[in-house]
Amino acid sequence: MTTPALSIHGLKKNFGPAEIIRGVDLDIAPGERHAIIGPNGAGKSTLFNLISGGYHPTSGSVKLNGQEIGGVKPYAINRMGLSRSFQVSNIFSNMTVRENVRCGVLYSMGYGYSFWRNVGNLKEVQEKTAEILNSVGLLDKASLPAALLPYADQRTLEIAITIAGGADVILLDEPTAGMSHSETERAVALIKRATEGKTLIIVEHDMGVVFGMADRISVLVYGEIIATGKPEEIRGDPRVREAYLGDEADEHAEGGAA
Amino acid sequence: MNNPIAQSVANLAPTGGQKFRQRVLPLIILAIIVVAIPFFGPSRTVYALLSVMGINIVFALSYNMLLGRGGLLSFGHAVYFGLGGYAAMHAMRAIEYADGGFWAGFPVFGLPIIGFAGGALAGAIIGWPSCRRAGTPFAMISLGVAELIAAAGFMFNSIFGGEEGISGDRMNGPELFGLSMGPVSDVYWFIAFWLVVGVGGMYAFTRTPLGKMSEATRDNPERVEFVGYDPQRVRYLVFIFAGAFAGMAGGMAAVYFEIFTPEAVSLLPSGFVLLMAYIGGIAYFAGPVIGAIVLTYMQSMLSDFTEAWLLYLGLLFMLIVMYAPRGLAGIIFGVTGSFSNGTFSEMIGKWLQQLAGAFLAFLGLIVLIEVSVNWSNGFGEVFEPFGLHLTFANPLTWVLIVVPLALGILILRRANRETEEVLA
Amino acid sequence: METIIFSLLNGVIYGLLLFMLSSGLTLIFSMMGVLNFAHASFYMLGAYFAYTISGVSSFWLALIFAPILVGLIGAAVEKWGLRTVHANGHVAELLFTFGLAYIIDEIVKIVYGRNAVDYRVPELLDFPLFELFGAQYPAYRIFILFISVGMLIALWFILNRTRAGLIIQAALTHPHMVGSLGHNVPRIFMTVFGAGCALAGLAGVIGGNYLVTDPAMAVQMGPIVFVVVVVGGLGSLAGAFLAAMILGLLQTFAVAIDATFADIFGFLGLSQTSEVGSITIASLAPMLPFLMLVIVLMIRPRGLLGDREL
Amino acid sequence: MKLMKSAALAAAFGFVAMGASAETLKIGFIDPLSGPFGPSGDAAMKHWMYAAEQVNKAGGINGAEVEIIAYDNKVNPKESLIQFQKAIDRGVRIIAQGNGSSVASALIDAVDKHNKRNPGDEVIYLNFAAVDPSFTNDRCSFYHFRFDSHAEMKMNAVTDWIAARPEIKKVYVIGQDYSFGQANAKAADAMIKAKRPDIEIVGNELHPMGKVKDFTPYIQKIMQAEADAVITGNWGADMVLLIKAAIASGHEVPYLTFYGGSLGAATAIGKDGVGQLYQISEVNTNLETTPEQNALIDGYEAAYHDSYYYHRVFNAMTMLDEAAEKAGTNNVVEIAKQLEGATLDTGYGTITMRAEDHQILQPLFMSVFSDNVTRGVEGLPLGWTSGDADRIEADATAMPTSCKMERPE
Repeated sequence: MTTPALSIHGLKKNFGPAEIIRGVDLDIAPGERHAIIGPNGAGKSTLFNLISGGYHPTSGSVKLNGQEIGGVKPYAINRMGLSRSFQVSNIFSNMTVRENVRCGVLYSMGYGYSFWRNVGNLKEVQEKTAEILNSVGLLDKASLPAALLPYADQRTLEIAITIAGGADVILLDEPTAGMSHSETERAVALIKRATEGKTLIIVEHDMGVVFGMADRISVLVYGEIIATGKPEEIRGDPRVREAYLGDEADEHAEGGAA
Repeated sequence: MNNPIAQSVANLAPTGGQKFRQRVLPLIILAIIVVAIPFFGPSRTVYALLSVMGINIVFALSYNMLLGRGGLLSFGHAVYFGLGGYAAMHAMRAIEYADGGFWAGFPVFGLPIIGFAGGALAGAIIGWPSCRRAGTPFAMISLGVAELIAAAGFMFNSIFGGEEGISGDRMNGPELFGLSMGPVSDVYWFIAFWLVVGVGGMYAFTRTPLGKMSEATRDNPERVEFVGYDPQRVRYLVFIFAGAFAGMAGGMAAVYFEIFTPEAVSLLPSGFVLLMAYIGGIAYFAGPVIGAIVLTYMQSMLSDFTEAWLLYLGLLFMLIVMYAPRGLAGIIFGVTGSFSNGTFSEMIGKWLQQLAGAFLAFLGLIVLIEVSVNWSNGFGEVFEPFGLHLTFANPLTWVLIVVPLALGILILRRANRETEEVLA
Repeated sequence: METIIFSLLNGVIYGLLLFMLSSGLTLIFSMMGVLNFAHASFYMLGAYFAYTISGVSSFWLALIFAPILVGLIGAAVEKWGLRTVHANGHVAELLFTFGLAYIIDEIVKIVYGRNAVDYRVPELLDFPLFELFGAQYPAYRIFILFISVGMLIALWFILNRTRAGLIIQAALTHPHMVGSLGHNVPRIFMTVFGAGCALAGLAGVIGGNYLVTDPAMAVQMGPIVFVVVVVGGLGSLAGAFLAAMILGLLQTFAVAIDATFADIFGFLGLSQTSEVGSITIASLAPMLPFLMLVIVLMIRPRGLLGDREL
Repeated sequence: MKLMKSAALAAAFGFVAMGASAETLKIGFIDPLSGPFGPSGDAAMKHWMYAAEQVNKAGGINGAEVEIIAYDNKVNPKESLIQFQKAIDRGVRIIAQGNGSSVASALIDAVDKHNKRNPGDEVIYLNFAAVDPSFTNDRCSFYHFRFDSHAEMKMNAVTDWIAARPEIKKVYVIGQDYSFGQANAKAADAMIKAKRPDIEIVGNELHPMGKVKDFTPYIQKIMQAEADAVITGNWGADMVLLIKAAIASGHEVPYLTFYGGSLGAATAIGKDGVGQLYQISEVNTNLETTPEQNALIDGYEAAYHDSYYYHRVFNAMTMLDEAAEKAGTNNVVEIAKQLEGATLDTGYGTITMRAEDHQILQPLFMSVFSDNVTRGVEGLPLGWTSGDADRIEADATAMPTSCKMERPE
């Protein structure tokens, strides 16, 4: 078997006395599209933060292409080829769309912290930026300030920044949250196209999206993965149904506070 | 560019003409103004003011690399101005007493380079612990460091020269461009040269990958981490550059004043550079330039008219913070912007109202402040504009205070209410 | 021995004065996130108002009314000034108070003149209370001690035993929660800001005659107050108390040490006559707070007892 | 103020250089008029203006009316240099400055450089309060005249006073930790050892300037050292707080200060300082003197509602007047030549502008703060007084100088 793109073993995370991630094991093969689902408060975002460097694991290991990344700084993980998006749009709102994507491109093109070059004259950066803008369909809005974009376009821009650095492992955190049905369809098509040949890990609430896109699905409940498998296996798993439906009922009662 | 997509995005970017108008033209205009001034035969006062403005423009712009572009509020930026200036000052003395060797061949004209290096070094050392955090912790560390350096300024006489500082003579070493550096007009050319270099350099910096990422870090440090950048490293590098350009301004000041005293590293100039940048407008590159010009004039000339100039300065600052957070540049660009997008005719009525209101309110305030100041001094003098004899006992005084003030505020409120109605 | 006892007494009193001055800022800062640069200016106002009031009536009335007056001014500043800039973020608020400090200073100079005013200790307390190792100990210092401890108890009572206090405590630790509890947030902010300023005013009333009442007093006290608040930690009055005490004691004790750098680092070959070697610990005493500020922010950004980072 | 404003208006709007006119002799007063040191500069300015009024009443200097043009330098050396350029533009060729040795140092340098670079258009500098000894020693200049006794001379007078009092056995020296305080500390130590080897210097302390809020710990140290007298060069809040802390701790020994009489100090310290606070100065208003001098003091205090403090300003103005009349011209180089070695009989004795270093030699008085005075200060029933034994003659204040004066042809 080839080295998994991402390999998680015995991962735990405590916040004080509260155990949020209680031992996660997961291997994701290169090129796989993997979805993580689970009720609110299951620890999905925490898991993402542990993988991408936002949090330090309490114990356990996270390996990216065989290299340990648990506790490594986010920018270092990013440079190793892992990139993520955020649940709430996390873009550079004072910049134009083009500049936003360019921020995502710069480091990977080797321009890091350079202060002797004019960004306007970096031809390959311009080309790469244009290519990405084109691929996500934001080319005609490139000169708009990002803050003025409609919501769905901001979500698209979020994805564009995420893939801009050319990372081969992509983590998307609820990319279609808050989108209308038609917007969601377009977003799914975009994600499929943009992550062609890459490893994709996605957290999503919209089951249509999950089952339509994922090669495999993991179900995270109370900080543990209770099931991993192909979509049809998960659909039929009674434990999943129980955990999921039971919790969804609670969620309605609580009023859906995130 | 053989890639059609790249071609189309290139079209979206500003055209060559736009780039020229927005980026290169202002610099050329600046250079022309700077070159043209001496032909009007300015007096010593004008030369002095212009030179100090030049120094302060570079200083304020370097500050804005932190505050405006990097989102880092510093209360100790004068430390780098001062240390750079001291480095240049020591170098000037080395040139004066040089006996062959490196310094004998170093022109005084080039001292801002030494200042630049000194400021960068200081920034690199002090920035290392300071830049780990942004926001309030950064501001507080800068305050603490500034206090410590200011105290050290009075302790280490070999570096800072004690209370009287160290002085030198700029008329030494090899001459450059045929400038003896003696007369103020020679020094003017020196300041002008480095002003253009400094402004150009700092503008160019905003266009570099690091400059862009500094803005990105200001807006969203979290996201920056996830596109491969270490925000601490970005801040640290920007901090070094800000220190370096402040040091360059210090080097210019060393040559102009030929003296540096520990007061230069104290909290006062650090506060003053903050005022310059903020009043000018930190959101615009030109903002600190405007702020430096206005405040330098206020500092050196307004004190001739009124000893309450600090109060006026404070009031101006408060008004900007409360009602025009984009600063003087924001107001100016608001007006010029309305020409280009055709809203000028709609807005002009409101602006005139606001202007009239502000003018009246200001008039009342001036009478109040001036009469108060004269009353406070209490040595027989009263405020006597236009032959009026105003004291607190004179009812006319109160009329002149209350009527314009009330009228002005009323007009201002009306103007603002109208805009709100229009918006609603 | 004498040195230790004296330093202890003086350190505690200085620390209490510092705490009185900074407790208000801790409240304001923790809840509103506003690092009020003008806080020491309110301290100065307290002293000047007390001077005026005790001039026309008595010190005892000033003790009550001067802080109230300062508190009202503080509340007004919050309502008509700070609230306007609140939308522009914390930096704008910080700058607002920065400008406010400028203006209060200038107005005080116009109204009260630019020299010190003759605000002195009331006759009733102007006597040596006891003699310690040949030096007299003024009664007024012990009075400061009592007032500070009294304030400490009152503050503790209000925060722990009243409804308003409990809301404030909740807001201290969870500033974002207060709105969702259904309380009128602007009013709470105004009250806290006013109360914080009143505490600074009280410090001014009892500190102004103990030290000097002049227009420079705000500038002199300003940065120290920040040190107390930051070192103490966000949201922690106990932390502020601890920090004020440490600073008070540290400064008084350092003064009593005659050693120079050369004495301490002599083994490194530092000579007594060199510039660094001849610096004494005593002469560094007033710099210690800022050293502490920088070090705490670098290695422990949440302060001594703070519950969250700045 | 009025003079200053109208002139300033002209300068600001005209923006052109104006030559010196024959009818007026302009003195550029460059001192702080705003900010924390505003009061000191303001008081000095009033003295200069009153002195000018007196000279003008008597027909001016060589027929020219004296005009004081005030420039606010915010005690900032750099700002002072800008104001200096403004003053030159306005036709000022005589500048007066006092507050802050850092400013004085910058101005001496600037005046020298200006005179070197603009021959024929010289400027002279009347220093009335900056007391760094170096200004009339190794840094002396032909264009600089000091009308105040410098720090070492004052320390010399203080130590003379101590030496004459056998009851003083232990002395404590405390000062601000910067060049002035450090120089004082050294001078006090050397002078006392030379004059009274039996006196023990029980402490020589430097504290950071303007940072100490509570001096009680220092006072405790002084008390434990059992000092019989304390010498301090402290000024401003550092002086006031030190004395207040001493009073509060009941430390009743003489505190010999340089600046105990500075503006606002009497108010801040109050009646508790009586008999304990001393200052060394060229005057106190309760000294026995001529009716003319008394009339001058009364006239000044009535006109400006302010205490008479800068006696040396009147000395400077009178000596300037006499030197100019003697030279027969208002050309400042000629005036400077006449000022060298000039003497003046004042209400308190004869003073001399020593030719070799341009340092004034004047009698000094050790005055004590008292509640039994005819003339109070700052509107209080408190003031300064001294006896016959407290007078240090002008000759006795003289110190050797290392000055090597370079004179113009």
